[in-house]
Amino acid sequence: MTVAVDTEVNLGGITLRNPVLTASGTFGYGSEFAPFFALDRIGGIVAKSLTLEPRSGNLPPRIAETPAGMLNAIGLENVGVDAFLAEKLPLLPEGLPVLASVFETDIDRYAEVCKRLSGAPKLAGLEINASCPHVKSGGIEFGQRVELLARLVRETRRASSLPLFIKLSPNVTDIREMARACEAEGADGISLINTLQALDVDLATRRPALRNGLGGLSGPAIRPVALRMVWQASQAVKIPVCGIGGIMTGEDAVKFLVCGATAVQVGTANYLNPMAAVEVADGIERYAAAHGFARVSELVGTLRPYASSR
Amino acid sequence: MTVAVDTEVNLGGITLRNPVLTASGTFGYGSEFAPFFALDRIGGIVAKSLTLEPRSGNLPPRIAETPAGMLNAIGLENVGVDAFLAEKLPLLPEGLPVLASVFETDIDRYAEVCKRLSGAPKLAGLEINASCPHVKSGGIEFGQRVELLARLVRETRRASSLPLFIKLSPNVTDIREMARACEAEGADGISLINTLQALDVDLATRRPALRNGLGGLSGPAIRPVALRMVWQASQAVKIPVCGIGGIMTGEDAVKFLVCGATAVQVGTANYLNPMAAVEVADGIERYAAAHGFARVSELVGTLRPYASSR
Amino acid sequence: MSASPSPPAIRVDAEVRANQEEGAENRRLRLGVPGWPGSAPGQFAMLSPGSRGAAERYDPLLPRPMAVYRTVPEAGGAELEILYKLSGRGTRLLADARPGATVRVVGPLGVGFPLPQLGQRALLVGGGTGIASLYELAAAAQARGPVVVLLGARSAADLMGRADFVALGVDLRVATEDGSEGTPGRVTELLETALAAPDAGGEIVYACGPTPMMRRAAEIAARRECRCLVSLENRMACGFGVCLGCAVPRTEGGFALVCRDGPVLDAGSVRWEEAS
Amino acid sequence: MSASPSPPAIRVDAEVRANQEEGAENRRLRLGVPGWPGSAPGQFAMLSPGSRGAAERYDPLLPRPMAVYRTVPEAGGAELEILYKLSGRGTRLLADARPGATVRVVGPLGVGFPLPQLGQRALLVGGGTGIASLYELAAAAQARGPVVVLLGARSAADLMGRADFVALGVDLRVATEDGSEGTPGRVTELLETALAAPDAGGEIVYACGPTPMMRRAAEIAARRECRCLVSLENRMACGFGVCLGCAVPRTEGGFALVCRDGPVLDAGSVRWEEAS
Ligand SMILES: Cc1cc2nc3c(=O)[nH]c(=O)nc-3n(C[C@H](O)[C@H](O)[C@H](O)COP(=O)(O)OP(=O)(O)OC[C@H]3O[C@@H](n4cnc5c(N)ncnc54)[C@H](O)[C@@H]3O)c2cc1C
Ligand SMILES: Cc1cc2nc3c(=O)[nH]c(=O)nc-3n(C[C@H](O)[C@H](O)[C@H](O)COP(=O)(O)OP(=O)(O)OC[C@H]3O[C@@H](n4cnc5c(N)ncnc54)[C@H](O)[C@@H]3O)c2cc1C
Ligand SMILES: Cc1cc2nc3c(=O)[nH]c(=O)nc-3n(C[C@H](O)[C@H](O)[C@H](O)COP(=O)(O)O)c2cc1C
Ligand SMILES: Cc1cc2nc3c(=O)[nH]c(=O)nc-3n(C[C@H](O)[C@H](O)[C@H](O)COP(=O)(O)O)c2cc1C
Ligand code: FES
Ligand code: FES
Repeated sequence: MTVAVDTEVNLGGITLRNPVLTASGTFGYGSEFAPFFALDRIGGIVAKSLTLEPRSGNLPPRIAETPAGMLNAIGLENVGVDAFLAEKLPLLPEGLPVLASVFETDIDRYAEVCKRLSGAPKLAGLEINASCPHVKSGGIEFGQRVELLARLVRETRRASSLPLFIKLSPNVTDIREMARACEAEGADGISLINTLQALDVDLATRRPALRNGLGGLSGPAIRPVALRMVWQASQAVKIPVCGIGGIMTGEDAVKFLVCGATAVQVGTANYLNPMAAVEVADGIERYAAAHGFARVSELVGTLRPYASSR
Repeated sequence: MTVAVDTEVNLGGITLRNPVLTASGTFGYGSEFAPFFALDRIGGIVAKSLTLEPRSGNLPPRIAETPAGMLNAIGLENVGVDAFLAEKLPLLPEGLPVLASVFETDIDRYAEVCKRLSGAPKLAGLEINASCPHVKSGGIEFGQRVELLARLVRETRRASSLPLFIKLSPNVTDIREMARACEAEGADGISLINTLQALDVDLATRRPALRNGLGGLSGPAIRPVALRMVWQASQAVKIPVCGIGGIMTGEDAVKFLVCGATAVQVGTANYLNPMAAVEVADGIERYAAAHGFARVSELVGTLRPYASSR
Repeated sequence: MSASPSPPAIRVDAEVRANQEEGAENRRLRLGVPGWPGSAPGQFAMLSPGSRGAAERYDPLLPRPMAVYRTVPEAGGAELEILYKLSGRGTRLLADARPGATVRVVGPLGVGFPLPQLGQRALLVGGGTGIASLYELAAAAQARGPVVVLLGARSAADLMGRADFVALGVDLRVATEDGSEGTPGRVTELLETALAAPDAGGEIVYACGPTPMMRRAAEIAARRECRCLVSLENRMACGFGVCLGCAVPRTEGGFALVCRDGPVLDAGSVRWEEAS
Repeated sequence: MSASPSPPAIRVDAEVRANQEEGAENRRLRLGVPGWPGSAPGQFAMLSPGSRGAAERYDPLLPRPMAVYRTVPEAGGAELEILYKLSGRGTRLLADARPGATVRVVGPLGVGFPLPQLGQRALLVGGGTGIASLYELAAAAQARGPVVVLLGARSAADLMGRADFVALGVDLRVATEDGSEGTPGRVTELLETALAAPDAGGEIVYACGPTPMMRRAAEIAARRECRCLVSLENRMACGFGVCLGCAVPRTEGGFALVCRDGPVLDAGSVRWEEAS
């Protein structure tokens, strides 16, 4: 039995026409996809992470393929916050929710980027990428130490009144603890997961597959880990969770909603299929219709654990 | 140029004819594979993890397929330490190194299982599965808290003079810290990785794909994460590392050796191909021969990071 | 009255000889399997749909259990017939395999059906893909006594292997849910009718199909005090007793492994409430 | 003298019309591509070898960049020809695709070759799979001036597209490392000879092939003060400028994106020491 479906969701104060955003670093600054589909067919865009100054990234090779996944170590390459505001943001259509993503190497610089972004007319919100190595802590990621993460959220919260989302690192013992710290410091939502830290070897040369050595694993391979973390985090906090990790189809996205995500982000799938985000949005709607849900938002958190679950 | 290759390796005092073991829980108690190949063609066997008493496991469904991986939540199902010694161990051929794997819910019971195993004539060593939830700590795994892990190693070390390997959980922020704790407490080696904690959803019922809810992710999907952890751990400690995670072919195994593993364990691959372990052993030898290594052990730790690696 | 002895399993690359459509979503796969040691009725094999082709691929990862529908011995091995239904990714990719392609086979696996006692009437109840487990049993049981085969499907087009059973010359009765062939309704109703006949008594019942169907068949047989054997279709990773993934809870406590202790189990030994 | 204008890219499921062997490990794929908007010489497309078949599969995950070898416009689209070599898993799985199968295509992508000035002699240097990037350039350059095509391979059997270049009527010279065809040695030696000829001067050089070959061609051209354009074959995930995976370091600092700023780049703009 098919019903008309209301796809709108509210993500921490931002109204999205459907729950599909694009993940930071996988959708450029958005306009690259304009040849493939009308951007307002998706819920919104999270742009490539920005630093205070423009930065160039790592030497190649920067990417490698793995079973049902890919590795990347792009480095901090981006146009910088000012060029983003001046040159990239204006290219995006009116009315499309755009979140700017921020990463930096110390907390003051994170806060400064947030401050500059807060004046922008078109921005719907900020996403703080906490997977960046904290230089002063010898390479540990901000998102890997709960005190560091709490301070990062506090200072970026203070720097901006835009809706604030914290994108967590999955390379932690307990994601719930990290989610709770974000909630306690006033974040409007959390996004997860970022890539899993990983490594591959080129057997012809016995060098790492990436020049950087370590890289981040993304794609369908990591989806079951992402679903676990989204489920754990959404049980631990009341603020909304945005689910990310290996989403290729509408069904994959529905799994995240069922596990408690209010919205999702499509990442690696955009590379293999520039229409992926639209197809995911359509697929969610189809699933909702086929299963008698009048509103997509009613799918959120509907996971029914078995009674005798241990 | 092809050379004759010496495949023997020394794993923490145990001599293996080649560096390929089978991973706990994926090779039964060994004799199940006798129809497929002569067991002494591989380096050794790690048997299914044992508890003090026989235990039956979780209700079905216990397994599910994921992209390039699988989820499992078998539960603690095993025949118990006494039946293993009386009925299973005698079925294995003389001269084949067999490691018994141990898991329990508190440290005293771990130690007791180790004690009972230590008398057995045929055992080459023990592997402590630290991925078991510590009941008193509310479900956190022994391998997820460094103090708990250190105590576990200390007590099992005291309980047995057999070569002692600790199998680490990958669900941690920093695997190096865990590896160092094992070394400090006198372990003879570490094995990693166990499965990544994960979840999948059955969209027909919106239930978890496994009755248990959470499960462990294994298979090629996790290999890049395993390689990263093996590389990090082998940099952090001097005791040997046994590499595990998604090994399907000889080339996959060589990647682990290159990253610093002294030996490897083949897990999920045994299910799809009961000849997998032998084929992996042959493949390692072929790679060594083709690349001019007279000894397989010379491949260990040969990863050459790029000079300009960040 | 125990199961026929099982030859040891082999692992081998089989060659696809044919992979034909048979009705809507049913397919018949014919494989040339070098070294196939033969199998007992009710045994199965693991088939890898994923790795087939010019390079290994690990999505999908796991092999699929499939009943040995029929085997024809030949020099150096056997031709294996598999009847399957397009249901998920695994079977759809299997259907992609063209003649000449390679499919990895591990088998024969499991413990098959105990045969009827001499002269005992056998009632075989098959639904959906479960029908594929029953053909060799029907052939073997015919040598021991009268055989009634009851087959069920949603509609005539979904029915597997019908013509083969007709050719065997067994007493064949069909039920379809939409009434497009045979009696309208469920196959378990045919079983009820057969066991209610005045000449009924002392039969042995074999059932393979969806879990609710087998459970119902077991209840009907129990009420008539007939022995009932079921062949379960659980999810499997290995097929030979090492992953413990296929466990089914037993009435007496603990679990049976469908791949090693089954797939054929005594219906009374299964704790049906928690069997999936 | 800038590159021809590039039509906007599309994403479309193309139908395999042929997928033939051409010499040892070379293959020629012909695709029917609905809506193909045409392309400029040197542009490429992303082809997904992995998802093809009855169900989506994510191993291998990423599409592969392939030069548009040749296009034949037709009603509602075009026939695309791709020349490729079996090197890894991606290309081997592509070779599995039979007529009737589907391959996902995203393209046309990238910035192609600037054409020679009117009357300017063009030297096209192709090695290995790089040859596939040069055919449409050769055809277009012929309309503007004399064209010399220098092709290199390990042996005659490895040489791609030879007959097509012969049919174009260009001045074709071949070098093979084993001497099985043309001059024994490397294709860059042919370039050196061509530029050392008494009538040489003012040429434009185009090179596509393995990185060391392009680097060497660039040096030779620079020594003769000829402009040299190279078409790079970096690893790519997206092909349209959003993953930043295909970056190549520039002499002036920072990176160019091979998929968006290239694949054709001025040889002098590439910091060759760190280009792979
Ligand atoms: C001993 C035995 C013999 C069998 N014989 C046959 C046979 O002869 N012919 C035949 O067609 N099939 C047979 N099956 C079933 C077959 O193995 C497949 O599991 C089934 O066809 C699913 O198809 P798939 O692989 O395409 O599904 P998948 O690719 O796994 O996907 C289909 C969907 O079904 C779900 N699923 C898969 N397997 C199961 C399961 N066992 N129980 C519940 N849900 C599941 C998945 O979660 C998925 O959502 C047999 C099974 C067993 C155990
Ligand atoms: C713009 C462009 C146009 C191209 N045009 C053609 C063409 O017309 N015909 C053609 O045959 N090829 C072409 N290529 C190369 C092609 O895309 C494949 O990368 C290459 O053939 C590798 O084959 P594969 O996918 O089978 O390798 P894989 O499946 O990736 O495996 C083969 C091995 O090669 C390695 N590898 C893969 N890609 C690269 C790379 N780019 N550099 C270094 N190592 C790599 C992998 O690590 C792996 O070990 C082009 C590339 C680019 C960027
Ligand atoms: C090439 C690449 C670049 C990425 N860059 C960023 C980035 O700049 N900021 C960020 O927060 N996440 C970045 N990510 C992570 C993705 O946004 C996403 O969290 C991750 O890839 C998991 O989702 P997926 O499996 O759908 O790709 C990047 C991922 C990839 C593959
Ligand atoms: C079904 C299943 C059961 C397992 N049981 C155990 C176990 O009893 N003890 C243990 O230490 N590891 C167990 N493991 C983990 C494996 O030994 C191995 O560490 C993990 O699967 C990763 O390797 P792989 O990707 O090669 O399978 C099990 C894994 C699977 C898939
Ligand atoms: S399928 Fe692995 S134990 Fe039965
Ligand atoms: S291939 Fe993705 S940016 Fe060039």
